[in-house]
Amino acid sequence: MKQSYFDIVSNEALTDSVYKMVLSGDTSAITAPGQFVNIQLDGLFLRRPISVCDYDGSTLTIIYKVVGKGTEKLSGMSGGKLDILTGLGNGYDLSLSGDHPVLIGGGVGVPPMYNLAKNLIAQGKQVSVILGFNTAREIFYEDAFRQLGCQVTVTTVDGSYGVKGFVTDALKDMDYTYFYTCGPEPMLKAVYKASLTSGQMSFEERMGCGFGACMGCSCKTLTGYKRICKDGPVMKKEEILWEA
Amino acid sequence: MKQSYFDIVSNEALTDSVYKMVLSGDTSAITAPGQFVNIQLDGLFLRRPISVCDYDGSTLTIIYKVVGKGTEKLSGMSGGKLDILTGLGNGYDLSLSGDHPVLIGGGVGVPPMYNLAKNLIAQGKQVSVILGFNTAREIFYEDAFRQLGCQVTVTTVDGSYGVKGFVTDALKDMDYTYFYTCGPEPMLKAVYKASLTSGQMSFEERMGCGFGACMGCSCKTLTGYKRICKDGPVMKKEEILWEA
Amino acid sequence: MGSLKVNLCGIELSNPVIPASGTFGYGYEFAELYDINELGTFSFKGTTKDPRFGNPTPRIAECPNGMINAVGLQNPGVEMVIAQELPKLKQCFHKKVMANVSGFSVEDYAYTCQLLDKQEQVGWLEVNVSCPNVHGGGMSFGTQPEAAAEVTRAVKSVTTKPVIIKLSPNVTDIVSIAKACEDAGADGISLINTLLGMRIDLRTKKPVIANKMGGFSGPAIFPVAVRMVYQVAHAVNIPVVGMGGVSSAEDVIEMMLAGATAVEIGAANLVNPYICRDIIRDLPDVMTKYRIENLSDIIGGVL
Amino acid sequence: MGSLKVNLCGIELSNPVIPASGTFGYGYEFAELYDINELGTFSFKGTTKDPRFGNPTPRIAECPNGMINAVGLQNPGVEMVIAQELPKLKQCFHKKVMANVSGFSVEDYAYTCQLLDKQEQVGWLEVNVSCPNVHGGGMSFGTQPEAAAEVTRAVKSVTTKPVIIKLSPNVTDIVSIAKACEDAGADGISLINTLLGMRIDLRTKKPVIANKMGGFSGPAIFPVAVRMVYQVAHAVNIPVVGMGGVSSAEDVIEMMLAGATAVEIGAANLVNPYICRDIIRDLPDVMTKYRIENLSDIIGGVL
Repeated sequence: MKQSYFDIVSNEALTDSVYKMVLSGDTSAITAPGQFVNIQLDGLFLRRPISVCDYDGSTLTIIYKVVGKGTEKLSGMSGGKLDILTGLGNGYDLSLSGDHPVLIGGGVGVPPMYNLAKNLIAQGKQVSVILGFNTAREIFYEDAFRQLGCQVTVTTVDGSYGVKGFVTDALKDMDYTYFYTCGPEPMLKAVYKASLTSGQMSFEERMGCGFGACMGCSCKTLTGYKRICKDGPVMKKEEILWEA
Repeated sequence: MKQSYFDIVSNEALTDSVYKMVLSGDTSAITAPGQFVNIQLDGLFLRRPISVCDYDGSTLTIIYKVVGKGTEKLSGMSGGKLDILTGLGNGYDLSLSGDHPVLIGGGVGVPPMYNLAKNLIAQGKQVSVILGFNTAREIFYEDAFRQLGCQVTVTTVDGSYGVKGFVTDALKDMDYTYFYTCGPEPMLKAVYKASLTSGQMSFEERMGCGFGACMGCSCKTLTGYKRICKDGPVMKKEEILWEA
Repeated sequence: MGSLKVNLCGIELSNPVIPASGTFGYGYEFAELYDINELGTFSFKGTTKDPRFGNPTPRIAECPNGMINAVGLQNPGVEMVIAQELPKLKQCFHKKVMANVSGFSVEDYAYTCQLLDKQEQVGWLEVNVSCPNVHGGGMSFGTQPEAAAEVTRAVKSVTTKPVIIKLSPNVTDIVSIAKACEDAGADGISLINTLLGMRIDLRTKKPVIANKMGGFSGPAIFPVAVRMVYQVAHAVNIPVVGMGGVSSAEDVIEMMLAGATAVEIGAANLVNPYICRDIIRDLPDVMTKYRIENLSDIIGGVL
Repeated sequence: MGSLKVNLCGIELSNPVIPASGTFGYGYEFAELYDINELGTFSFKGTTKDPRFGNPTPRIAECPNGMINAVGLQNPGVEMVIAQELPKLKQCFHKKVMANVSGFSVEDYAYTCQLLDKQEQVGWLEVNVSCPNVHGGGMSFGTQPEAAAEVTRAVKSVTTKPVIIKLSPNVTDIVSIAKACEDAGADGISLINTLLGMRIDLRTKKPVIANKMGGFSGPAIFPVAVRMVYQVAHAVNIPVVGMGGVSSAEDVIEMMLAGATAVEIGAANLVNPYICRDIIRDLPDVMTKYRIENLSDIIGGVL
């Protein structure tokens, strides 16, 4: 973990409510796809955790949906500096992917799949991606994944684009060695049930600190109590314990 | 009273700790010299009351000393907008000045004397001004008053400039028809005692609202309880009741 | 568009927004700023049997997201309020006003309420048993169930107008005090009054407030207010007026979900004199955003 | 340059800055960020007799200038703390640590303290009789003088280490509780624990916190904390550890002027993990600004 200031390079709307912000600063603490950053915003007490979409030596890209005061404030920023904690969370373990893993992102669960896909492809893996949305106008980053060289399938619940239905409707006809997923909990549960291989899923929870100090985001797993912010947000399929 | 937004035109240091800020906006609610404005600042709950140094149809000039969080924040601003309540307080009554009044300002009590002097001179009065400071490097606005055509005397406690001593040391040799004063309470008390004529003095107190709603800045006078923010800040010599 | 109407102790309010006592004077000064008939009603400056100057100054301290005040019930006394303030108010306010009353003995409360009971302009008596800024009285009545009940009974015996008891949050068990007031005949409960707070000036090493401590209010106390409104509203069967740090239409709705029938706005008036008008104007859009048809439907609606 | 040293119950601290229990884990995680030996000491995660998962999530809510938590004393239980956490801590922290203890019965408290008493790393026992987030216990011990005194006596009988009782602010008369603890043999008092607060999500109409209510902390509660520290410090003759919204060197000095011998920093650690180190580094300049020679000189120095 590192605390540092990033400059806002750009902040553009990808859909009605989803924004992409590019920041420049010290990304040295970010060690794996699937990690998140925690952003301080004027007038708000707690930092706002947001997953890393992509990063390189000096650039950080986040994609976020406007859902509350924090993300609303963020969406209004066009420049200036942000106080950010970087390198939070465990991130995805790429070593288990096998040679043709599938990456499944739902809604704002799509962004962390991007840097993951980039890294897997760099390792010579053949990467399939399923992007799930409610409807056509909510879709973002389809082309970005194609440009990485992924085989992309888009699903929409209302069938207004791509495969009609849920990500699992696309998953069932697919051949894959492993899965990585991020998205709303109902989707994670569905993927958990429908998946034919082992895999990893990233979870969300309201956080206090985001770095393991406050026990605000604890959950129970088959391997004991975990802090989603520090021991997660990524969990292996084998350890997940769904609470009723 | 009016609530409106002003643009910061300039903000320059006059001394180590005293700043002059020029703002442009709607000054229509300001009706008399000696009134004050109440400024909202990000991250602070209560507005900060600051006396009006000068104003015209579209410009407001304030001079303030950095003493706490609010004025410190203000001193750091170089542009942008400020939410300001204007036209607060009663201000000075010019009709009683006689033909050669004396204006006595001590430290940050100097600014409200400026627009007062300007108005009195416009009415053809012969205006003497006594500006009291602790030491030479704290002096500001001496020339400004001269340029208005005032007869200016500066006093410094340590004698490093002008008359050595307090404003009352300069007052005692003067001939005047009336006095107007603003400054720290010990100075007001001294002027009250030393003055040979009637006059008006402007008081300071910690305020809640600044417009008469909260009774946060009440004081006792010979004519009953007064709210310094609404019934004051200017009181006539005759009504003042000094509490032990 | 849905309705903002609520019914407070048998009197209909066009909306639930009520400037809180001590932040709105006797109303007419705000009438210079906007038509105060837009308000549901307002609670006038805390009034006592005898005139009071209140506490020495400074009476005000800045805090993170709030303020401390120690005004100490400055008011001209009930006779003067009736003789001078209410007639002035009549010129600009045509609704029933909430009369806020404080005292130093049970007899004080009864005396003041009896006089205000005769005033046709007065719709409700809000009896403040929780002023933190006066000694030997005020808050002490609000910290013991029996004392609060005694004041309630005394006031009820001299008025036919709805009596709303205003409670202090500086207690271990606010529910027991609210229930004691209900059992003693209170028609409503309003809460929370200010939290007792203190600040020290690092330069002078003295308390910022001449009275040392004072009543802490503002957005900072909102979470405590929501909690206590929830606890009391779910324990009594009389209407609850919620207050404490409310400063937006969203806050009003959160208070009503917690159980408030109407909502008072205090400290926010001192920072933005137009805040109550603004909140009333914002409410319809915020209701639409959260799919609320009629405000009265959401009272105590927290799931 | 003057000294930052203070003496807390017979143990000298290089400075009065103490990360508060529940915001600093068992310390070693922060040791990855900076040398935690720079701290006066720290109070480790509230520890109970048996392991606890705590409350369901969400456990956290945002507030104006603060937050609500309802973690519910998640901890591995005292045996595991002694077997695993303390040895890990020993690797990176060479000072005496403050052991924070909670319980659900007087026997629980005594049992846990007895085991921690034997740990050479432990300098003080901070006995939390004020956790707002556990039912049938926790806070209830801290709301009645006799119950708090009983816990104090039970703990004192099993340890020779200084016992500091951590009090709840959710009470009518904190002084009576502090005095009861002092009379029962407490070596110090720490306060304030969190205020009980609540927030409601306007979208879901449900409380933001799964447990409905939780402990409200952060800069918002600072004025209440200063007031209670002042009241207690002027009523007892044992050291007071002040906490509640402290987030700057200025706040530390204000707390000490109010009567605190040492100062705990809680919620601020969650927003800025380096805050305690930063405050310690800022203190000398702020002391110079306010003409303070030695920090120990200003304890209770409010005029």
